[in-house]
Amino acid sequence: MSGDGAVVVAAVEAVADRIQAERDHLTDLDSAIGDADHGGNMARGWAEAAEAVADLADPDAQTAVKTAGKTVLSEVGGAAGPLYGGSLVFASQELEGGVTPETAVAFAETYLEKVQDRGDASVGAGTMVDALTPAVHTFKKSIETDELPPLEALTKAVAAAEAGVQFTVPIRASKGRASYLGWRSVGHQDPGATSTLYIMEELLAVAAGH
Amino acid sequence: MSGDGAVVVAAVEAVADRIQAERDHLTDLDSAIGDADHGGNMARGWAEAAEAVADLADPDAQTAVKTAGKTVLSEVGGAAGPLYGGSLVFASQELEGGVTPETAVAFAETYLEKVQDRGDASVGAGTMVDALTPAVHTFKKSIETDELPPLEALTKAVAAAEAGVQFTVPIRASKGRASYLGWRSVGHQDPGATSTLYIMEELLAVAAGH
Amino acid sequence: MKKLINESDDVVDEMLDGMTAAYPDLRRLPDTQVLVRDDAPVAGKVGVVSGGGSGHEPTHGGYIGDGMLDGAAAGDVFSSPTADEFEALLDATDSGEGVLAVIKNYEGDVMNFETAIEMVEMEGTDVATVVVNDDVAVEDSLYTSGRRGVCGTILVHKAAGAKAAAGADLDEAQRVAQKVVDNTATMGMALTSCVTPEKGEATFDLPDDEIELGIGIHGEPGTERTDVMSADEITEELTEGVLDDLDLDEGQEVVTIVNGMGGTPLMELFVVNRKLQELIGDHGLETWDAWVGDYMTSLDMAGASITVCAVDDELKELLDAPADTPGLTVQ
Amino acid sequence: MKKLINESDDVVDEMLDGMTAAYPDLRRLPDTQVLVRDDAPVAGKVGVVSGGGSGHEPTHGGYIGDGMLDGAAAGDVFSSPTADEFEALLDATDSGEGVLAVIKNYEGDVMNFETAIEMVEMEGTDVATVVVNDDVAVEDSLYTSGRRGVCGTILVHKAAGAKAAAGADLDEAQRVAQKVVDNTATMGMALTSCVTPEKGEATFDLPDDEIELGIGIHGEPGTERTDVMSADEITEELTEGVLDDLDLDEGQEVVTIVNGMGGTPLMELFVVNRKLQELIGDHGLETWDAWVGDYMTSLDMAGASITVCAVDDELKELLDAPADTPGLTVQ
Ligand SMILES: Nc1ncnc2c1ncn2[C@@H]1O[C@H](COP(=O)(O)OP(=O)(O)O)[C@@H](O)[C@H]1O
Ligand SMILES: Nc1ncnc2c1ncn2[C@@H]1O[C@H](COP(=O)(O)OP(=O)(O)O)[C@@H](O)[C@H]1O
Ligand SMILES: [Mg+2]
Ligand SMILES: [Mg+2]
Ligand SMILES: [Mg+2]
Ligand SMILES: [Mg+2]
Repeated sequence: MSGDGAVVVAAVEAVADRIQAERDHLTDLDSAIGDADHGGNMARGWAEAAEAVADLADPDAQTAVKTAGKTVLSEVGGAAGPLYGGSLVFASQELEGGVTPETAVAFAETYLEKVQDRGDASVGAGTMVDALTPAVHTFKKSIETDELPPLEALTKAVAAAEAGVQFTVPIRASKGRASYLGWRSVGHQDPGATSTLYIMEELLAVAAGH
Repeated sequence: MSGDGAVVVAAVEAVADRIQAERDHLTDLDSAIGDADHGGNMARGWAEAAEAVADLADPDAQTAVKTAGKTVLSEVGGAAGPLYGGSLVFASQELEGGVTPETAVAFAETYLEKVQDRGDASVGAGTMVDALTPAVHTFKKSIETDELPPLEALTKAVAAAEAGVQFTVPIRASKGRASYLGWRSVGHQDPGATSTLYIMEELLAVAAGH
Repeated sequence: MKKLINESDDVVDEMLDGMTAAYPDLRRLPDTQVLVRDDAPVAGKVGVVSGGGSGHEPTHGGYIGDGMLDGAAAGDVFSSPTADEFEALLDATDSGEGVLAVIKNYEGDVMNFETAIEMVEMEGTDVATVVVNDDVAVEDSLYTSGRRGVCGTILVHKAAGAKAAAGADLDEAQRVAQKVVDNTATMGMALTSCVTPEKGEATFDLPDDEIELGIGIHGEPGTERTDVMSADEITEELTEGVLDDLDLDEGQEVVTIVNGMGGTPLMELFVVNRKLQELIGDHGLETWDAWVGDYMTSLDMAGASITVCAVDDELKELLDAPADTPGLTVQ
Repeated sequence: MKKLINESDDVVDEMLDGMTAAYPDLRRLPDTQVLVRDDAPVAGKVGVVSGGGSGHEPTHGGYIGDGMLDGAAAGDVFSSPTADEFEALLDATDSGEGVLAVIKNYEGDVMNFETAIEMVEMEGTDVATVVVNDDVAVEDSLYTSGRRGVCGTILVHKAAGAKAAAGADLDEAQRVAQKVVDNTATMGMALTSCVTPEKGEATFDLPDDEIELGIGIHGEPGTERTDVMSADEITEELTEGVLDDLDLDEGQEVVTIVNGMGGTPLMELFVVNRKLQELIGDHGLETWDAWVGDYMTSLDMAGASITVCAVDDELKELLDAPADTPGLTVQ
């Protein structure tokens, strides 16, 4: 297995474990403002994705990411399936030449674009976009302008995502099921932003370990 | 108003009051083994019957009885409507010549026959027939064989009806809704037998007062 | 218990007005709780009528229309119509060819209908009756007033209605109605009690971990109370009870009904139907048609009943004939 | 809370098998939760399809048949089907004339359908979409992801299905579907919460003396919680909400729907219909057709929604055209 592919497989497994551990917490967040299935949706999707990538024989990074995405897409349904899974599939094309700081930035940007495109949500709508946008912006600036080492750039991106999660609390949601609550959505942390942060934390942990 | 007609009107009013007073008790009896509406059925039917006979201008006994029966028939529905109301209408023909000890016996016999006929129930089925049969038998024997005064005959008939009511407790019902309970109907007093007893008690009280 | 009602005393009256407001082909006879086809009596046709307590919607008024009923009398909730309501019904649906009265076997229904029939017969209306008693939960013995009439009644309406629509005389309509009765059995169960508008609370107590088998459609307690079972186990209990009673030959064609009691969603009825069809196959029977829906309900009771009717060519033709009613359409 | 189910994970799978066991004209695509007409794709005809979470029965699979849908994908309870299920649905119903996808406006449904459409379009299938958003309870503003699609969807299926059955091309089918959407509004209320098979208890708490107005069909809380009201008062709240939104001219003809949420008996829906028709008259509108029944449910939730659709000659012809499906028959 090539180095990059192995990192992706390990990352998907780490995400699956983390999400499983946070399953009830994510469901609780979703029951306050949505339909109480985000924990279950994510846990099922990522567990299957981990199995699927583990079954691949020596995959390159692109194949591993695409397989994980396809599995999430076809397991999850709801809003999360296309957003998490479909965007992974689409963004995986940026990894065709392998994982470099440049392709990682392109991947992150494409992923965010696809999420925004599919979900028609901009920053401040109280969704996962609020976690993703500052993270992707920070990562891109760290690599391209500040020329930081990738691990340091990723660490800063995770901190930015964390700020994004906190940002979802005080604003009124205008996308996702939480939007039906109107002003009652103010004061609630978005489940999708939260799980997005967990995914990034695991990616960082695996990248740091390799 | 002829004397007989007035007695009937007074009796129907007395029955209406008595049933109203016993309404909850009758409903309780029916909820244990039936559908918990006997109190309501009887109260509604007799209240309307009392109004209807009160509206009659100087009725003879036959007209008053027939009017009461028709009202019960068209107000009550269920098993009670045809049994109490329909049988009164039918038996009223026996009073064409006015109320005498002889026509009273004929009336009682015809009433019982019609109830048995319509309900297809014999003695021991755990219904109002169990109260009516001993009462009618006793009344007939008292008048025709023992030649007792009518009031005394009626007093004995009421006591017989009372025994009939008690008789419904230990037997298994085989007619009416209680029959669906199978053996679970054993130990329960039949609501229709009970209301039949009340009706006879009021008839006696009114007859004694006139 | 909350309900979409105004005063409980008005619920039947307002329901009937709501039905005629929805279905212009229905007409309410003035000052009664009787609904008839707007064009009743239909010239040259035998009338087919039914009736009984309310709370079983779409039964009975919902089956009025071409190919089924000419009219139906609605009693108060769970309470037979009075004799004079039945009388008005029979009067309004007799075109001179006579009327077939389909009666569910409850003493109130039977006695009020009979009283009404005596009255209209004196005026020259021919009436034939059929008494439906498909509920196998009630053992038919010396001790009972016979089995109850439940969901199988709908098949009687359908077959007799089709026969009458095809121009049959009163005897023929009665014969096919009786044929359905003779070949139909039903058994039901409840997950919860129903709640009548008047009482506003459960008619019988059923703890959260128990169910009641062999219930009727008026909140009468069932024949057996057991622990909660799976849908497959429940379906097996009901189906075996019904098939035991019918005792059919291998290869017999049947119509099956999974009937919801009012509070159970269609999703669950389909789960029951899946197992029912498996059991029908296991018994060597053949399903000619499978109905799934709320046909004979018990207010908001959660639960279901299973009906099986053995069909021959004549019944198949009648059940397949066109019908156009609010509660059942066949084309 | 008791239900007629086996394992909660199996409920959709077993329901679908129970549906095909009841309706031989339905076929389940292997290894999917997709139902299609047995004869799909219908040569020369534009396909009309829909889909969404389960728990709304007879929606969606119950509307498959002549004159309505060619197929429908069933997600898990209250959860959108996945993109590949929608893909299988579109593949199986395209005869070469293209497919109209009727989508209720929930992000899951929209996004998974869109993902699937991108995929099948690459293989040469033409897909047109219409997004139904009839729920006026959700204010359509900067702050929301648009109004939800609820019971009005059934009218879209009916009109578009009839148009396709009459030989229209994809654009024409899409045009009439959109016309229904543009002229339809719905508002719903709950007396009780629904109970999902998985959770087994109420999705939201609703005390015995309160009701929820403006609810969706997935146990989402409503827009307003109030004290219990009478059926007439509730009907007025819903009807006024709907008519305010539509803002129709006097004399306009409409189709009305009183839709039960699953746990409310038909009797109560007729009580609501009575008042609804009174209000329609008070507003100077004319009811051309009134539907009463369970069309778009929310599992076992007690409650109802009211839909009004303004119709012109074209829509009347389409809504009146024959349809033969498990959940709706017009002849
Ligand atoms: N339109 C959207 N754009 C971006 N993110 C969205 C959108 N809709 C929902 N989400 C995200 O998806 C999360 C909910 O996911 P999940 O509960 O699994 O799906 P569903 O809403 O279909 O039940 C939300 O917390 C939010 O972050
Ligand atoms: N077939 C029958 N023959 C005689 N009496 C009967 C019969 N069926 C019922 N009854 C009497 O009627 C009573 C019940 O009356 P009621 O509750 O008013 O009517 P329903 O049973 O229709 O609810 C029973 O207690 C019984 O005495
Ligand atoms: Mg969710
Ligand atoms: Mg009773
Ligand atoms: Mg009764
Ligand atoms: Mg969801």
